Amino acid sequence: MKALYFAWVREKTGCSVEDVTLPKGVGTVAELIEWQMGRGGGYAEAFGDAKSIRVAVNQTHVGTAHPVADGDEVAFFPPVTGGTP
Amino acid sequence: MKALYFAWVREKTGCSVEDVTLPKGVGTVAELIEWQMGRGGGYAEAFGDAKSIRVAVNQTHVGTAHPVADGDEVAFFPPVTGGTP
Amino acid sequence: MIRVQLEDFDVGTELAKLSDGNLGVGGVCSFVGLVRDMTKDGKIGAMTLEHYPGMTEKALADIDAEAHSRWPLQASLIIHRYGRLEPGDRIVLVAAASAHREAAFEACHFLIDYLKTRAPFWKLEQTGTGGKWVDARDDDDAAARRWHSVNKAAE
Amino acid sequence: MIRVQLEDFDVGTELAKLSDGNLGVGGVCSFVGLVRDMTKDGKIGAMTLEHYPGMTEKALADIDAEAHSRWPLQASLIIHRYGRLEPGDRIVLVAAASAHREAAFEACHFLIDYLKTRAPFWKLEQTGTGGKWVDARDDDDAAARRWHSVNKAAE
Repeated sequence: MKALYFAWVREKTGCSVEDVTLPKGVGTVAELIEWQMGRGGGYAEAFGDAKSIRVAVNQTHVGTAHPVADGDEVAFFPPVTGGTP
Repeated sequence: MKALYFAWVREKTGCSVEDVTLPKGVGTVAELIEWQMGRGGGYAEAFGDAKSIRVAVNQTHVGTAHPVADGDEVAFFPPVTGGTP
Repeated sequence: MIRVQLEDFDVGTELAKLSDGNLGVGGVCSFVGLVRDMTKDGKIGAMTLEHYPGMTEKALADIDAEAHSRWPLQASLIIHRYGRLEPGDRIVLVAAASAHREAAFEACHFLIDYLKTRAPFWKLEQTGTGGKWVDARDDDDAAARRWHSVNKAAE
Repeated sequence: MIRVQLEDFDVGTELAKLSDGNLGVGGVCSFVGLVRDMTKDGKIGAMTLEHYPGMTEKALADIDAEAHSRWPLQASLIIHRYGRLEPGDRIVLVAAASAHREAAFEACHFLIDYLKTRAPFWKLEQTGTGGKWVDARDDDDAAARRWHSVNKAAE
């Protein structure tokens, strides 16, 4: 699985892109976030406030119940703030 | 009083601008329209359907009860159709 | 700012002027009206826009002032052409600049709706069978009326 | 049409393209978003817009397609910049062209509201005390949600 991080999630994890082998028992977005928190350090900090994290699987916004699998591109980021006032 | 005519009102009366001496007893827009109808010919035709005529006194839209006086600029025209679809 | 003119206008230049030197502008909403080649009565070749010089400028200035009294605008613009126009030609440009987009959208929409029922312009369409004065549309009156109950937009 | 780019864009040229060669277009509504020098947290010097290449294009294309499915549009446009921007710079241009003005206004408004909650862009503001990631606004969510109940505009 390919993991991408943007904005302050990227800054806290210190990583833009990485290859992640899905651990056993991780089959949904919620389980993946929980696993990220368990990695400690910047990851624990980035994923500590899970309500502020948005997730896209294969470039589509998804909810926390969405499945994840090897081969997916999973992106983690804050709520978007494009556009203009 | 200066009378101005626009669009199909102008075409029917055959006149763009004319000086009109207000006849005795004509003190409102409604009375002026009635007098215009009585002039016959193109005027009778233009003012025959009084509901389709809009009036501006001194360049401001007014209703038929509005007073008119010598020295006024009174314009007669159809409902406006500027702008765009 | 209001302008009534024969000539075409440059939309990019006009819109840029609305925010030039004003770093408080967050958004500019604009509407450009164009001559279509087809109306409900069929194909048209060209049209001529007659107007009432003097009253036109007064009516547009009043509409513009009304928009500023209702919404927190940094700038606004109405440009309306008159004379002979062909399909594809620009007729009118209205625009509103504000700190926030809601005010810009509402004010711009208001400008064009009010203009259509208040500004003294009349369209003569050249059809295959001669000229025809365009009738006013009831839904334009309805569009303008809806703003009577709108007081002031939330920012 | 959608575009994601570093460079500025020419609003007049882009809007003209929406109706060029299409004489059925009666109106083009557009919105230009600009960088302000002031936010609720104070004065800013510049900002950097980060985005998610690939997903951004996909999200904008989806929003654009949704607008076409809801309103009778002849053409539409979304251009969004990324990278470093200064106060007064253009950030985004959205536009919708239709035979009638109501559809153009509603679709244009929809495009910017949806873009703000769906397109993966993030703003980092440079303030006097360093960089600060801009928080999403609740009222942007509310603005996007209001379109959920809008089915299809009257022409």
